[in-house]
Parts: sequence; structure tokens; C-alpha cells
Amino acid sequence: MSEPVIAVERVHKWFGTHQALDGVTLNVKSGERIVVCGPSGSGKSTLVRCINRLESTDSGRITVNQIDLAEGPLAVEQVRKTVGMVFQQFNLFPHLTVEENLCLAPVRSLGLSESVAKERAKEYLERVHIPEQAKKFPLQLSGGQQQRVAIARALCMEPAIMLFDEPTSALDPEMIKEVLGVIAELADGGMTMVCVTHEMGLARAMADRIVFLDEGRVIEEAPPSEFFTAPKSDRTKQFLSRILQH
Amino acid sequence: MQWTRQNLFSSWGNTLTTLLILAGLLWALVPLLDWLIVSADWRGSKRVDCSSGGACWVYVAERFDQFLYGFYPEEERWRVDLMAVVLLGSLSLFLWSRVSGRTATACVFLSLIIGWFTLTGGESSLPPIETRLWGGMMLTIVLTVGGLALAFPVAILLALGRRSTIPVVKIFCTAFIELWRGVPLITVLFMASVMLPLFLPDGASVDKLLRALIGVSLFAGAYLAEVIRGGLQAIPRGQYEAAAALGLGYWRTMYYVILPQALRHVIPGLLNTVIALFKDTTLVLIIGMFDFLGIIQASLNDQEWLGLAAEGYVFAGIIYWAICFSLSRMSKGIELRSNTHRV
Amino acid sequence: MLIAGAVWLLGNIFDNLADRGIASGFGFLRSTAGFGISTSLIEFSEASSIGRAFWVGLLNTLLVSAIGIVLSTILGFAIGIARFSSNWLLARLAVIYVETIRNIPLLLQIFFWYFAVLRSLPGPRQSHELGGLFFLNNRGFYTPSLSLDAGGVAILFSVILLAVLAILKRGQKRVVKLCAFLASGLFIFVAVGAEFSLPELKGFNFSGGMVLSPELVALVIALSTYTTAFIAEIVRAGILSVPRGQIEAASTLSLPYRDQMRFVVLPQALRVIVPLLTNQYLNLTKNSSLAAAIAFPDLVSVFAGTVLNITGQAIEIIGITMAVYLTISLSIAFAMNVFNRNTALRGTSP
Amino acid sequence: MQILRNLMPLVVIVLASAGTNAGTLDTVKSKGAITCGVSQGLPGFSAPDGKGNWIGIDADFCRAVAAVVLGSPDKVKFRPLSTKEAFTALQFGEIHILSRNVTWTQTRDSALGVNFAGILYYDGQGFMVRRSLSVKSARELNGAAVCVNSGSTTELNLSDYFRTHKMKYSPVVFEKSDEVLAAYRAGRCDVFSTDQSGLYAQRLKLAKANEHMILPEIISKEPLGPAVRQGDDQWFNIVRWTLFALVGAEELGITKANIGSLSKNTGNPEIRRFVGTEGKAGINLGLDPKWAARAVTAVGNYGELFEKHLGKNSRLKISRGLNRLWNKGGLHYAPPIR
Repeated sequence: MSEPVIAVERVHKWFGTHQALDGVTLNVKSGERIVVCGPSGSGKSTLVRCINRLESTDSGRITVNQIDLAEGPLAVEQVRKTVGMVFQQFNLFPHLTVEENLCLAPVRSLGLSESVAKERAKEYLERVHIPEQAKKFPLQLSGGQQQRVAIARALCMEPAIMLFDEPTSALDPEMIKEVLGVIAELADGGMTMVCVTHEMGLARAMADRIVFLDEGRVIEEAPPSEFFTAPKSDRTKQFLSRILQH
Repeated sequence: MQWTRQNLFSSWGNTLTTLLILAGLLWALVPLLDWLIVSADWRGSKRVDCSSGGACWVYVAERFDQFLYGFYPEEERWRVDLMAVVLLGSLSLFLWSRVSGRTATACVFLSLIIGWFTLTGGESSLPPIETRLWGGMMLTIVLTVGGLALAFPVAILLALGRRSTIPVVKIFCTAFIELWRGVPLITVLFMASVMLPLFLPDGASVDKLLRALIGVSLFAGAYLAEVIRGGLQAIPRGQYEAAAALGLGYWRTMYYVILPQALRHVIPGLLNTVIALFKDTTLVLIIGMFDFLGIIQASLNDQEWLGLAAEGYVFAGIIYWAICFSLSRMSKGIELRSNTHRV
Repeated sequence: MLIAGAVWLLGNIFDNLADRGIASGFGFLRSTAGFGISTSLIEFSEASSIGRAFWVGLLNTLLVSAIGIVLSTILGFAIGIARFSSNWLLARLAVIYVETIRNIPLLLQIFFWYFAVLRSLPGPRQSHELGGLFFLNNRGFYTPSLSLDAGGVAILFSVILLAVLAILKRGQKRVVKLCAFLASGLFIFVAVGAEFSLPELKGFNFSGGMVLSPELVALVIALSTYTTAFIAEIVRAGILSVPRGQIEAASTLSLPYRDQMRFVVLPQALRVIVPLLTNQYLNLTKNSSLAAAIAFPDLVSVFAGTVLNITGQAIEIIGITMAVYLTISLSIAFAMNVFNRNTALRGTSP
Repeated sequence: MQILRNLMPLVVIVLASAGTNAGTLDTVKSKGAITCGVSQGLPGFSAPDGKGNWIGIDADFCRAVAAVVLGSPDKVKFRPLSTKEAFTALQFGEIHILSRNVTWTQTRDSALGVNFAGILYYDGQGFMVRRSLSVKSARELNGAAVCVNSGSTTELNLSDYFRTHKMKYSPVVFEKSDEVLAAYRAGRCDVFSTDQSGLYAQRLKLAKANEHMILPEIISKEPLGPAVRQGDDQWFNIVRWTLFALVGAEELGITKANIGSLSKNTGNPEIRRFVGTEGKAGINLGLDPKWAARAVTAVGNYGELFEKHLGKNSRLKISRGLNRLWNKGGLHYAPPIR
């Protein structure tokens, strides 16, 4: 049990001349809920995207469930089946109905029959509290509803790990609440989660650990109680003071 | 090594594809290159110099002048060369940032008018050269450039007309554009060569080349008009309002404010139309004119050089390709540059 | 007022023609053709009317265009997608194909294919043969043909219709369904007693059976390879227009590459592709008129060629020809608009 | 709209002027040259040489007319025309004479607004095949693929012939004769069919001319001759009588070489009338008495023309056959000049 499900070891990542990740190391245990925060451009998104190989790394090692992502396409395939991801921009398929969005991957990549997939879709839509929207197209829904569909879509693959890349940043304030609610419920269910967010409320409520990144480096790593009340580095203090002011 | 593995042999399906392609290339390219270059005949001046079984480039070399000038009399070919230089010179003004687009356009049109008179020899002391003697690449360029020059003003008027608020003008322009865009160029050329005399007074004859030019420019005009209309649509309303607020009338607004911006927007589109037209001029061979392709095809029936169709067509293909490809690169380059400007 | 002007102008032109002793009017369409046409989809002989020759030409134009459209769409999508292949060689090859083909005039390519096809094939007496049923030589590709009575045609038609419906209806086992339809169709076919006619060498040529002439083959190859290059570019642009996030989302859902293309990327790319595709279909149809250069009896070749030369009535004939192309263009544009509205815009309207 | 209103008067003028026929003779005289429509290149009839001069019997006929009307055979502008353009060019007055290998038919004479002035060459459609096919007669051509040129009577004759003899054939119709030849050469067809004179000319363009033979059958009457526009009788007469003068000269034994001496010292009244020392035939035509003499001086008599361009002095080596004079078993017969 002590073996981490996600192990990030001294990962470096460059975009041209810009260094996005600078020797990041992070271990996530099964059932653990990590919130990654930091100023924009600090490499938070890149870190999460590296975990399911949407970005390749330049050096260092990332393993998920003991599978090394650098091994090749097959390894990536295996990892992605157990890792769900939710994007800032939802990335729902606009030409498919909500139900079709949810069923596509289970049918095509898990090989479920259509009726089973539909059952499952219905179940997860209920989980995110929008069962009545199944036949609509994504663009007919509000932002908050769309993000909840995206979460349900990821859940339909029944992943062991969920990654969230700023899931509420593109939403109006009133919609943020409904999405955060769903994420919190998930957290209560014991899902392993890595979540990039600016929502300190969420971090405080659900995180087992908060990771603070700046300029591609892990500055601080602490449980929320410690992180918010007694940050160690000056950089963290500065960030917190700025963010908590309003 | 790493690169090869990732890009060619990353999976067994990928490897199979790579091997299949390599085998195909080997099978096709080796004999082709052998025929084209290795065992081809390059030197000589007679048919007997082509004995190796490869391509007979001697024939192309021997006929090269004719491919360029058609039947234009040899001692007068300096006129063509001179005009080519003048045209290129005036076209290159567009690349020179210190000359305004308007001046450059004027220069090009001026050089075209001078070119026409120099080449025909009309109204001057030069011996007249009938247009039926024109041919080869020269004719192709005359048709392309001349067709465009005639089409351009018409196209601007049509594009403006199609966006006009006066229903009659709008309907007329729309119908006109759609008519020419809806029919094949070959029927337009047939029409120009067979029906055009009908609209002329008795006994007056229009030069055959001029007729083809009119056909080509009607056709090109409709396509250009649509390209220009695209540019006009991209101009924000604010520009019209600003011009109106300054008290400029319709024509002044168009001339000083809208058109310069719109045309700059659509330079890549214009160049693409040029490329299309350049390729389409080959159709005049069907109405019996000897453009670049036409003259090559005609020379294939020459007793001395019988059986060299492959060489002729391949040579034509290479030349057309080289010209069209560089033009399309140019268009892409301009597109990229203007995109970076915008960002 | 414009219309009045046009009518007045036309009237004048016809007066002029009458003055000069030139026949006018459309009466010539009813007179006997008196010439033969090599490829015809409908019954045509020298004794048929010129009006019928017009239909033969028009049907041939439509035939070439239809085959060309289908082929170039399939190839165009294949090559457009190949440009994104992870295989470097394949992607390069696709680029080279597109850049080569679209920068060489179509007419040149038609000549090239025509004479390449003619040259590479043997004369009729040395035909390549397949089981005594199929013959290939420089007069064409000969296959057995079926002659059907009206009932047979009706059945064949309905089978094809059902097959098309089966394809259009999105079902999982549609391939199986399709096969079943075709098999039953074939069965009915044999049951109603269709007559087979086999090609055989008589004198110096084959007779009987069905023949694909070298002109048709060369024209179809040239038209479809040429248009393929343009469609491939459009497909590429369409795929590039799909936001990156869509592909990322699909891959985080561990959809296989094929399915990502098929279910996520292409359906969205189609919104960009379809309107542009319309233009290419129109171009292909118009370009089929280059048939005149290699003796394929299309509309321009038969009507604006032979018939015009025989009757000399340039105005009527060019006018009809242009009107026909205009009609075809407008109908293709209309059909594609409908298709566009029905499928490509799915999900975007509120 | 304003533009249209401004243009209207112009259109009216254009159309009004289109109806009137100025005399072609006057037009030609004022322009100082005859515009003559010729084929785009048919050896023996009209084909450009390396320097772009038009050579052939059709071209020389125009020179003869120019000599008759304008006094010099050089006052001709040649305009190469496709079959498709040929008649329209004549109808709309772009050319003054169409001297191109076009067949005189009733339809063309009556429906196209042109008049044929006579027959310069009696031709007929024939067939060329490869010797290797070992065909001896056109009657053996059942099922053949036939390459023909679009835009003449060729296609019609072909279909008539095969229909009459209940044979099948497959026409392969090209727009240009170069393409017909290329396709025949490539083996697309068994048979190349066009006017026999054309077959002889085209055969020269094949790699090994003697591997191809021209079948004996002539399946059509193809009287080829110059045509002018309908409605100008004076011009029609000039062209027609120029042709008769060339044929008449041969009958009278007047040649390019001897016409100089004959016009000075001959007692033969027919010759005297011909060279204009007696009678006033030329005046009636609107010309002068020396008109016929000028034609012969310029290009020679019909026989000379034939042998130079088509017959034994040419590469074509066509025998005179029907094109002999009437008194030598042929069809050429000129009415008397008097």
C-alpha cells in the first residue's frame, strides 16, 4: 500500500527556451487527494498534462500504477484507461449529444455494449445531478452543466485516478459552486485525485495535501491546515496574501 | 536512430507501411530517374543523337526557342525578351516598400499597354507581327497576365456591385458572377471564338488572341470578383462609418479607404487565382492556339521527332510545376507574413 | 428594363442571323443525328435525333462527374488524413502528391494519362485476359454485361436504394446488412432471368459485353487524381480547424487513433470541409468538359463539338450547353447545402 | 443603370451597321489586302512552312484572287481557322474568302449564309489502315474502331457508309487532327478516316509511312472549294471566275512560263480573250481586262498548282484522278470566258 499510484521523479520540461517544469518530484498514494496551486505560468497545468502524457517530458520519470509512461504508446494507452481527466475548457464533443459523449469511449475503447454503456451514462449523469439533459447537445447547456457532463464522461471510464485541470476557471461564479459540489462529492467517495485549481475553498475542504508550484519548481508541500496557517516559504506567503485578499 | 524509430518503425503497422512505401519508391523511382537523367541523351542536335533508350532531351533543347516564342519571327524576338524584362520590372515594384501599391499597379498596366504595342508592332515603326504567330510560353504569359489585367477592373466593379444596396445592380452583378463561375472555361472560349463576332459591326474582325483574352478575362473576372468580395467583407463596419463621418462619398470611400485594405487582405487569394488561370490557359489549345502546351503537342507530330510524347509532356509538366509551385509558395509566404502582422 | 433590353438585343441578333441566311431556332434538335457515338448509356444510333445525342452527351458528363466525385472524395480524405500520419514517410508522400498534382495543368494530366494508358496496353488481338470473361486492351476494358428488362431494372434500382438506405442508417451491423441486401439482390437478379452477354473477339475488335473505353478511364483517372489533391488540402484544413482540446479529450478517454478520427475529429472537420467540398465537386464537373480533347463523348464533345459543326447554330448550342452546366452547378450547390444543413451543423444550433 | 443608358445608342449603331453589306470588293480595295481563311495546317492545301508562309493549293488560290483584285499575290492575310470557326468567320465578315478544305454541301450552301464559288479539288473520304491488319477493302471493316476528326462531314459520311453496308463501328472523335493522328499512331483505332487527300498528307507524319495503306474505297463526294459570304454577287463572281480562269488556262495551255509571250503574240482568239487583248470580260466583273492573266502569272494554271502542291512535284504524290480536266477524263470544266 505504501507504493505510490502516481510517481513523478525529477521531471524537467521545456517549451522551446521556456522551462515549464524544473525537477518536479511528487508522489500520490492511492485514495489521496492532491491540490496543485500556484501563480499562472508556474507549470501546474503542464504537470497534470504530463501525468497522462498529453505532454512528453524531457527528462525524469513518471510512473502511474508502476507503468513507466516513457515506455511507448502501449504503456500510455494502459495508463489513460485508468486516469480520467477534466479540462478547463470542458472539451465536450459538440457534435454528439450528452449521452453520446458519455457512451463513446466506453463502447469504443472498453468494448461495452451500447445498452450497458447507456445504463452507465445514466448512472453518472445522476451522480452529477443532470440526468434530464442526456439528449441535448453540449452547446445547449450552461457552462456549469457542461463541466459536470465532462466529469461524468471521464467517470464513465471508471478510472482509478481523476485529474482536474482548472475545472472552474472558465465558469461564471454561480456555476462554480455546482461543479465544486460535484468534485467534493467525488472526493468524499475516496477517488484518487489531482486537481489544479485556484479555488482555495475547495483546497481547504477536500485536499489531503496542497502542492505549491512556482516557476516550475515545487516550493511547498503541506496538508491544508498547515499550508494556509503556517506557510514556510516567503513565496507561498506572498501568493496566499494576494489570493486571499478577495 | 531515435528519430527513425519514432517516425518510421514505432509499431508493426507503421513498419509495414514504411517498408511498403520504400519498396514502391524503389520500384517506381529507379527506372524513372534512369530514364529521366542517367541514360537520357543530352547532347546533339539530331534525332540520331538519341539512341540510348533514355529520354531524348535533345529534342527539347532543339525546340526550346519555339517552346518559348512560338512562331514569333526570330529576328524580332528581342521584343519579347525586352517586354518580359519590363513586365518583371514593373511587377517587382510591388515588392519595393517605397513605391505605393497604386503606383505599382499603374506601372504594370502601363507596361502592359506598351507591351501590347511593342509585340504587335502596331502604331509604331516596328514591323507588325500578327498574333497568330505568337505562341509558346510567351502566349501563355500574355494570356495569363493580359487576361488578369482586363479582368481586374471588371472584378472590382463586380465585387462592389454584388455588395451594392441597389437591388438591380446587386442582382445583375450576382447573376453575372454566378453565370461565369457556373460554366466550364472551355465553353466560354468556344463562345468567345465562335459567337463574339456577332456583337460587332459588319466586317470588323477581332483578333483571335484578343477574343481568347476576352473569354479568359470574363471567366477570371468572376472568380477574382469573389476573392475581392471576400476581402471587402473582412473590412469592419467601423471603417465605412469613419469614412462617412469624414464626409467621403461612396467612390472616394472605396478608393481611398476600403479597397486598399481589402486588396491587401486578399493577396494570397489573388495569387491563387493567378495560378489557377495560368494552368487554365492550356485550354486555348482546344480552340487551336499554340500556347506552351499547345506548341509542345504540335511539335510531337514533327516527322523528325516522332514518338517523343513522353519527353514533351514531362518537360511541359516540369515547367508548369516549377512556375505554379513557386507562385503558391509566394502566396503562402505572404499569408504567413500577414498573419503575424495581424497578431 | 434590363430584361427588356436583353430581349431586344436577342431579337436583334436573330434578325441579323436571318438577314445573313443563317438558320436559327431549336428545330435542329428534332432532326436526325446521322453520326455515331462510341459510349452511350442510353440507346443511340445514327438514326436517332440530335436531341437524343444531347442526352447521350449529358449523361456521359454526369457519369464521369459522378464517378470522379466518389473516387476523389475517398482518395482525398485518405490523403488528407495521411498528412497527419505518425509515419513520416507516409505523411511526406501525401505532401508530395498534393504539391505535385495541383501544380500541373489538368489538361496536361489528361493527355498524359490518355497516352500512358493507350501505350501500356496491347492491341485487341494480344489482350490481357481473365478467365475468358474480362479482357483488357487498348480499345478498353471489356466485361460481361447484363441486359435487363424493365422489371429487372426496377428490382436492381430498389436493391441499390435499399443498400443506400442501409448505409445511411447508422446501425452497428450495417456491413452485414449491406451484404445481405446485395446477396438477395443478386439472387432476385438471377431469378428474374437476366441475360448475360460476354465479350468476344470478332474480326479485329471485341463485341458484346460492356466496355470501359480508354478515354473514359483516362478522363476519370485524371479528373479524380487532380481533384483528390485539392480535396486532400481541404480535409487537412478541416482537421486543423478542430480545436486541440477535442483530440486531447478523446485521447485521455483512451479512444484509439482510428476512433478519434472517425468519431471526434472528422465529424467536426466536416463543418469546414463540406462547403469547400462543394466547390471542388463543381470544379470537377466543369473540368469534365476537357473530355473534348481526348475524344470522350461528353456534352461539350458531342453537342458543342459534333452537333455544332454539323448544324452551325452556335448561339443555340453554346447557349444550351452553358445553361446545362449552370443548372448542374446550381443543383450540386443546392444538394450540398441541404446536406450541409442536415448533417454538418448538427449540434451547433441552440 | 446610367452606364447602360449611355451604352444603348452605341449598341443600336453596332447592330444597325451589322445589317448593311458594304461591297466586299470595295472593302478589299480600300484595305489593300484580302483576308483569307485557311486550315490550321494541312500539307498540300495550306500549311505554314518554317518561316510562317502559308504553302498549298488553298493558299495559292487566295494569292490568285489577290493578284486578280489587287494586282499582287502578296496582298493576302492568312487566317488559320478550325472547322468550328470557319463558317462563322465568313458569316460575320472577318474573312473575305474561306479557302480551306471544306466540303460543299447543300446545308452549308443554304443554311449557313455562305456560297461556294466552285470546286477546287474533288475529294472523297477514304480509310487508312495498318498493312499488318491485312484488310484489302473497306467492306471488311465491320466492328472497327475509327478515329475521326470532329467538325466536318467526315463523321456523317462514316456513319452513312457503315449503315449502308450494315456494319458496326466505334467512332473515336477528336477536336483536332493532330490528336486524331496521335491516337491512331498509339493504336487506339484500326482505321483513320478523313478525306483521301488528308490521308496522304497525314500518312507523311507517321514514322513508317509504308506500313500504312489507304484503302481503295471512296465513300463520299467531297467537293472542296472556296466559299464567300451570301449576298455579294460581285465578289462571288470574282472568286468563282478566278477559279475558272485557272482551270481554263490549263485547258488553253497557258502556263506561268509562257503567259508572257502568249499575251503579246498569239492569234488564238480564246487565248486573246483570256489574256485581255480582246473582249472586255474583266470590265463586267468590275475589274480590268488583264485580270485572268494576272492570276496565272501569279500562281500558274490549275494543273501546275496541282502538281506543285499535291501531285508529282510534291511529297504527297496524289494522282490527279477526278481532278483531271474534263477532256482528259476528269471533272474540271471551265465555262468559256467571253
